[in-house]
Amino acid sequence: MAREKETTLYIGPQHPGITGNMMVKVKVQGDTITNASVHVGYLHRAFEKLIERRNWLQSFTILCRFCVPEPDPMELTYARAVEEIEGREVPERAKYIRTMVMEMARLQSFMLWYGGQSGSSGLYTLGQWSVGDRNYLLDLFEDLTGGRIYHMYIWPGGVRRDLPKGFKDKALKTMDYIEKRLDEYDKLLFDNVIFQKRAQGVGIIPSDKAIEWGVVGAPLRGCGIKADVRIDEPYEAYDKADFIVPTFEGGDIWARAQVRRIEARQSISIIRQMLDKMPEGEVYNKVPNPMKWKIPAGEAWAKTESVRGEVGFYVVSDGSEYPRRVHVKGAAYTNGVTVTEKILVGQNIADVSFILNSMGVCPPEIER
Amino acid sequence: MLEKEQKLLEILKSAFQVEGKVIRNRRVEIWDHKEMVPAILLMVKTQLGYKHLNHITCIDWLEEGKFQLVYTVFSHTDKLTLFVKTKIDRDPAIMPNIDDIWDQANTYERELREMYGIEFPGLVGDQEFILEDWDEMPPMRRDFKTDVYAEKTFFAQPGREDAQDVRETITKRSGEEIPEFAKKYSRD
Amino acid sequence: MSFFDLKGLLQPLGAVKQLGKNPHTIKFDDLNRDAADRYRGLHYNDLVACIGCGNCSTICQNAAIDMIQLENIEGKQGDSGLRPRVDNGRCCWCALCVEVCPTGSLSLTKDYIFVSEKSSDFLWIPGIDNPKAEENNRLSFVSTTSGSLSDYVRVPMKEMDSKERILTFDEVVLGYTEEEARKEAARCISCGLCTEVCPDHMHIPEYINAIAKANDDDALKIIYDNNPLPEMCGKVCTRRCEEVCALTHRGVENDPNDKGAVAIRWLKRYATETAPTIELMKEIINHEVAEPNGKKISIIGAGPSGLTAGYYLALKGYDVTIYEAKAKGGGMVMYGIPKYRLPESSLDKQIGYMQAMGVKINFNTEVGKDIMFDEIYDNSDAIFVGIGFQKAWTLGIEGEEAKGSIAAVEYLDIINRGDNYDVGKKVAVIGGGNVAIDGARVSRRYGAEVTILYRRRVEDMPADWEEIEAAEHEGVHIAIQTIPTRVIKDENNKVIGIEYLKAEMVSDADGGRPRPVAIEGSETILECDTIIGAIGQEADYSWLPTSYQDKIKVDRGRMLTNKARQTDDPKVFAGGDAVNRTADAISAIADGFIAVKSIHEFLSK
Amino acid sequence: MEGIGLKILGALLTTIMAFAVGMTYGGITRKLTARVQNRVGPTIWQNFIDLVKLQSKKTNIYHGVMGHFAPMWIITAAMTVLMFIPVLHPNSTWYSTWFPNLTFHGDLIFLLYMMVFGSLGMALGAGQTGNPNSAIGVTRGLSQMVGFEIPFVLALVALMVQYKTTSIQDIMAIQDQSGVWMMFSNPFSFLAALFASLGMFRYSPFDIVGAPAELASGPVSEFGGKYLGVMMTGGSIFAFIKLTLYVDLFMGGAYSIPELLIKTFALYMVPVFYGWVSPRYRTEQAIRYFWGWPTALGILGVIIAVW
Amino acid sequence: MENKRNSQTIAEYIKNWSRKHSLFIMAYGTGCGAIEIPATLTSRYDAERLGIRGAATPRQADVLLITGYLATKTLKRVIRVYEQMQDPKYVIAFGSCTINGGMYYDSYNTINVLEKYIPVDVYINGCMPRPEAVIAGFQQLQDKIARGEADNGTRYKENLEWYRANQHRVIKNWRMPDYNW
Repeated sequence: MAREKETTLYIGPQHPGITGNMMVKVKVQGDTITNASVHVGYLHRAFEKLIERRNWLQSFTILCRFCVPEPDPMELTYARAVEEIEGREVPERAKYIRTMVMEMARLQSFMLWYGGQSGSSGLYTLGQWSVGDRNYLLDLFEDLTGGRIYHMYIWPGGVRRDLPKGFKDKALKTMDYIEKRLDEYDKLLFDNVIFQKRAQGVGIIPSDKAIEWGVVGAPLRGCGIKADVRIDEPYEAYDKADFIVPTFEGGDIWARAQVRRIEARQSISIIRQMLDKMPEGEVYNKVPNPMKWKIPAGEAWAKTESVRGEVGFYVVSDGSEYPRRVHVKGAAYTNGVTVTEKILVGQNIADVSFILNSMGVCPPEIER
Repeated sequence: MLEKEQKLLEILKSAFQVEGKVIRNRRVEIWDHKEMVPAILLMVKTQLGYKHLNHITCIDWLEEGKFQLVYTVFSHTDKLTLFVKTKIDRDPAIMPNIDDIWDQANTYERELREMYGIEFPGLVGDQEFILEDWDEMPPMRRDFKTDVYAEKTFFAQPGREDAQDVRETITKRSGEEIPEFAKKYSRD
Repeated sequence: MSFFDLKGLLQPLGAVKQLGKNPHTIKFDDLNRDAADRYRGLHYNDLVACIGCGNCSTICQNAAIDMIQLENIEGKQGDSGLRPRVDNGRCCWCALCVEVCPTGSLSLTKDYIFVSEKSSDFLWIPGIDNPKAEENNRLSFVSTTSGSLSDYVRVPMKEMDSKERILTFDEVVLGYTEEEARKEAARCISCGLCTEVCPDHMHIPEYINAIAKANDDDALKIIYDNNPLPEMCGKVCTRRCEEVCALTHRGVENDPNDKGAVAIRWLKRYATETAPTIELMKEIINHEVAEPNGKKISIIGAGPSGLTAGYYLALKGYDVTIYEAKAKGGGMVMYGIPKYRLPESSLDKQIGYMQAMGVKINFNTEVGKDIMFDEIYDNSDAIFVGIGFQKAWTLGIEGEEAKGSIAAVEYLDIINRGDNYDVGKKVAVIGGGNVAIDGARVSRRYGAEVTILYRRRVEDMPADWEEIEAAEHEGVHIAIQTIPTRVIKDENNKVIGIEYLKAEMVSDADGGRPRPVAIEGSETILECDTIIGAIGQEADYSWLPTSYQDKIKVDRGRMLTNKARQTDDPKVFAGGDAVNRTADAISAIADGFIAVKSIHEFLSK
Repeated sequence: MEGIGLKILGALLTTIMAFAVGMTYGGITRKLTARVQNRVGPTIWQNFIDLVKLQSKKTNIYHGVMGHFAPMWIITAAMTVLMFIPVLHPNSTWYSTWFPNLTFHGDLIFLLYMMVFGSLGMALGAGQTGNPNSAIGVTRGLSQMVGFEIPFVLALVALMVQYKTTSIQDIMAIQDQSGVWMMFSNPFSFLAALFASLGMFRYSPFDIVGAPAELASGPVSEFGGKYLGVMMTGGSIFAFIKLTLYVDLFMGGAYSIPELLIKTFALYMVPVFYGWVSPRYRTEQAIRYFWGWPTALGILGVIIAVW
Repeated sequence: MENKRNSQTIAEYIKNWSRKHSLFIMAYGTGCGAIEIPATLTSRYDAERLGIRGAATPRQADVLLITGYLATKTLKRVIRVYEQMQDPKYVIAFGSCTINGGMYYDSYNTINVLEKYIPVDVYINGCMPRPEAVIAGFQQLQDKIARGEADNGTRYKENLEWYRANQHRVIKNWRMPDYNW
């Protein structure tokens, strides 16, 4: 009826379907999107500016706030960049703990993703389950780090505290429970014919363009390209872990969801391996008095695989107590802005939120 | 050891007469003039397989009056990261536009334009990317003082005026007089 | 896409079986369950253990912690009297404040629910607002010594090997290298608690920070702001500052002596060593000398206090003349401290620098003998007396006048003049102060076997623990809890031994430190050739004509002054050992510095 | 038939009951949903509390005349339709005393139109607010209606053909006489209608009208406070109407209120069950769904009925 | 409970009771604290027991959650959302950032003291507040509503000029409609 008329729709910033505080402005003809532009900046806190006023250690507390659903990769990437410039060694045990924390962070983020992906399609039951079960993982984090969401646990030189007593048992028990639950999630989501219909063939990233567009993480693996920082440039104890990096063809939401489904199980497996193989020893190579801790001049680029893709930190030191520049390239930056803008064109408006969730858009990471 | 890295450096050196070095395994950096950067990037993208543009970073060397730009590109085949670095004048800051090579460079450059005031001739897109109605100097420039601005613009919760400085309390008690030139070494 | 997928329709219905399961929800009553054992909740502060160093306030990147004055908490030495208050409207619960707390008084608790309708409620004084947190076992994220970010272990000072050093009078301590100094300086948390204890109130955090920032010139400049003999202090200062250092509160593992204070003395020494020549010193310190103002000031004694007064007065444009009885300046520092601790060249350099800056020193001019006090008094606008203690106390035991029994001051004086003194094979040193240790270590360098007799325990010895340790390394034997009773001499009136009683420590009823009480019948005889008594010194006032004595009063060996170091005669100022009770070089320097101010004030009127 | 007073009282009672049952079913659904989602959930009276709250809100938005009018329209439509529905079986004593209302005057075709009436009011009101989400929501609602009306109408056609009447009373009476409920005599039509009911109740996967993640809350985006309260009331009554209609048409009606409650609740649980485990369809998928199996079943039902 | 009732009329008491037990929260995650909202609303903590549920649009919402810092760009939207909400409306402020700026006190793009821009009913401290604390905050709000003291919407209208002046200090370009509530 109104095929010719183009309406402009603002999805967000106040909208139940948006992932975080951002806005997608879409032009719609009928139900089909003809143009999409992602507007960010609603969460801009100027981290990179604030770090100019915070010294090397103080920065680590603020950096984890870059991405709320998954703060740990930020801590680790920063720590690794600083360690690279300074040449600081990290104790072996700390590496294992870091790897474990990283996978725990990924796992809890996957649980959140389950909630987001199903919730944006109207399947609220799964969201209630997975976000509720995620609390058991957060309890583990709480035992280990003392914080539920912002752990501030991994810092340059190692980790803050060793594992608490009884952690291993509790962690293994939680892993068993979550593994069991993941099967139930799969029955509800992946076996669901409606979900399959919604997800297949929607939000396609062409696999020949994916790299050029700057796609990273699960969306890239959903295009059949095997790229994962954990195997490309193994860091911490990943080279000692046995895991697979799944790839799926298709580049649609379904492929991305499948990638995540398998990766969530891989995370559990890596956590178990790390708990099993963890050597004894120190966990922290002490830094000097933080107020007078200087890093020799230099530049380093460190990257880490988060759930949303690779997180990179470009850290520059001018030899003083304060970082000269900490530039963060979050995974969501390209995934969530240019790539999303491109793949939204031609889609149904009903799928906007669905696609955003499958791309793992995390606005605080984009605008910092 | 470092063969791939050396080889890449050789190719680039012979093609563009750039300075550069292998930082460590999987990391190579080269330096060149700003005019050459698009050509280098185009060449590494089309001929060497460096198809993934990670990001563009700007570092403000206020003391030198220069901006340092770092283009980080990654090859999924070699698993190698190449940094193309250049220094440009701070004022006026103009840098060739590369969003015809990579589309996503458009957002990176828009951010740099907004945050550092670097102009990219031919760059399309909204002037505003992250900020809204910003009328001060580009905020990421080092001479912009965020704390001063925040104090000026936002309010602070009252009730904290009775805070005292430890060093001051002690000097008051002991009668010590810290000379002016030494105060910059006092704890802030 | 199959048109009819039965499995896809039915499989999800399995979710309905959750209806029969118990909800996962936490009951309302359990919502206030305990957080994890290391949860980072609200702050708690042990107000007694806290020293108000403010390190928490400094590390806080959110400027959340204020240091405030609380009722009932008074500042004292080593405690600023301030306590932290957390603005929960800023705090991010990173617990960095806990990690850097040097005393470990600050911790985070398991309590985290803090809800209010008023935004002004969120100022939180840890320890006042939750006084029972520790009793109720609510502490969760606590600071540990090993995990703390404060660095409790000092950079060890390199010394000459103990076997080598007893063969020579070369300096034992080798000094920090640049790297070591930077590292050690970085440990300082810049609280400044030390400055209050320092008699001279040197700007310790500032110069240490300057060293940490690799700005040695500024460090030297800051040091010279109120101490003209820093090189001497850097080598031999009694460094009370290090006793109150914020980092001493937790000690160092496996070392009862080393409390882990920042090596303030060694850092000062490092800073002064960066200017090895007088020219360089002049260039770096760059003190301006004011135009001569024509006023004349005389100073009696070129000891630390006299030199300090002389230097700063000269800078202010006064015509300063120092009268020194001996051939070299430095006083007790020159003649009472062995050269392996303070090389002569070092003192020469410092005094040479002062002379170069316009201080006139008349050596070998003893007041009362070579020049009369009257003359000085009449020719000067102001006089500063810094005569120090030269006369040693006697031991007060039978037979001490025997040959071979000598006071330590006298003994060191002989040695430092460059003369020799035959100590024989075995030496007994009586006393536990630095002078006693000096006497013992010097005797070791003459090849003697040395025993120190001290009344109390080793930990009670007033000497520096580093000195005691060094002496032990050099093979000095310390006989503790011994009370000498009698010198045993042979027919030639020559010492052959000393008799002492063993003592036991009796705790003091009034709560003071334990007293040694002799055990009856425990007489022991120690064979020795020389007895060196080092139990204290006093001043000699024979130079002071009686006509001045009603104005320049002396009470129990000390000159009486007001706070401005002014005697009852407004023209006469005094300082150093002869005035203050602490009897160390830094107090003397402080006296000199105070006198400068009061003389300047007095003469500017 | 003892005077107008009793009639009015009866009408009022019907309305109150419809409202109370609709609301309580909503509350029970919330509770059960919570249990499926592994949680405790609110009390079953939560919807009533919400309603009182909504009525206690100050509401002074002005979105034009239709903005004010729409909720009233909806509730009017709801009450009107209710009057034409035989709540209980005409043969039951309760019915003749309290619930005859206007049922003798309504037939199926009339009802079919009247039921759309409410949605129309909503559409007009939502259109007036100027909120694009509302507009899209209305479009979707109409599209979906086009979808589920086809199997529904087919089922009704089968019904009418089978019983050769358009009067609800007659249909109920015939079922009663034959002793076989429509749902057994023509299961295909019943299934078609049941599938259509999934769309009517707008639980997942057919909650595309107010899909929160897509359209905020769709047509009601701009309605808050009292308006929302009134709409909620209207919605509850409509739910009751649909359920009762289904019971009347396919399950032979109810002789007593407990029977009515059991039957309606059983029917109500079908979309709820399906909603727990289903993501949402896209609009065109939903229409395709309704035009697929349900329509085929409906046609089959008609064929059987004709045959 | 009785005391609270005595000062109110029965009608007021019933109104407040229903308001207290039915809180529709505005689904607007303005800052990082939003990450704990799903946790609070889902199975483990289940805030729906308290009558709390999400509302998709401001017209239907009672409670606006300011979950942490507000960037100036967001503040503009928040003010708009707040003004669209119907009385009585409540604001719960999460985390340190809303009280005195929190971590971002020196950032050029985040406001420091929320109550200068919109009135706040309850503050929940924490960075970020745990679900337990969030529920405690809601209980405090319920308490306040039951007392009949939660009437900040009116206060906002009465002091609109003061709030506007503060808002204009931050929002340089005011391109918003004025509401007639």
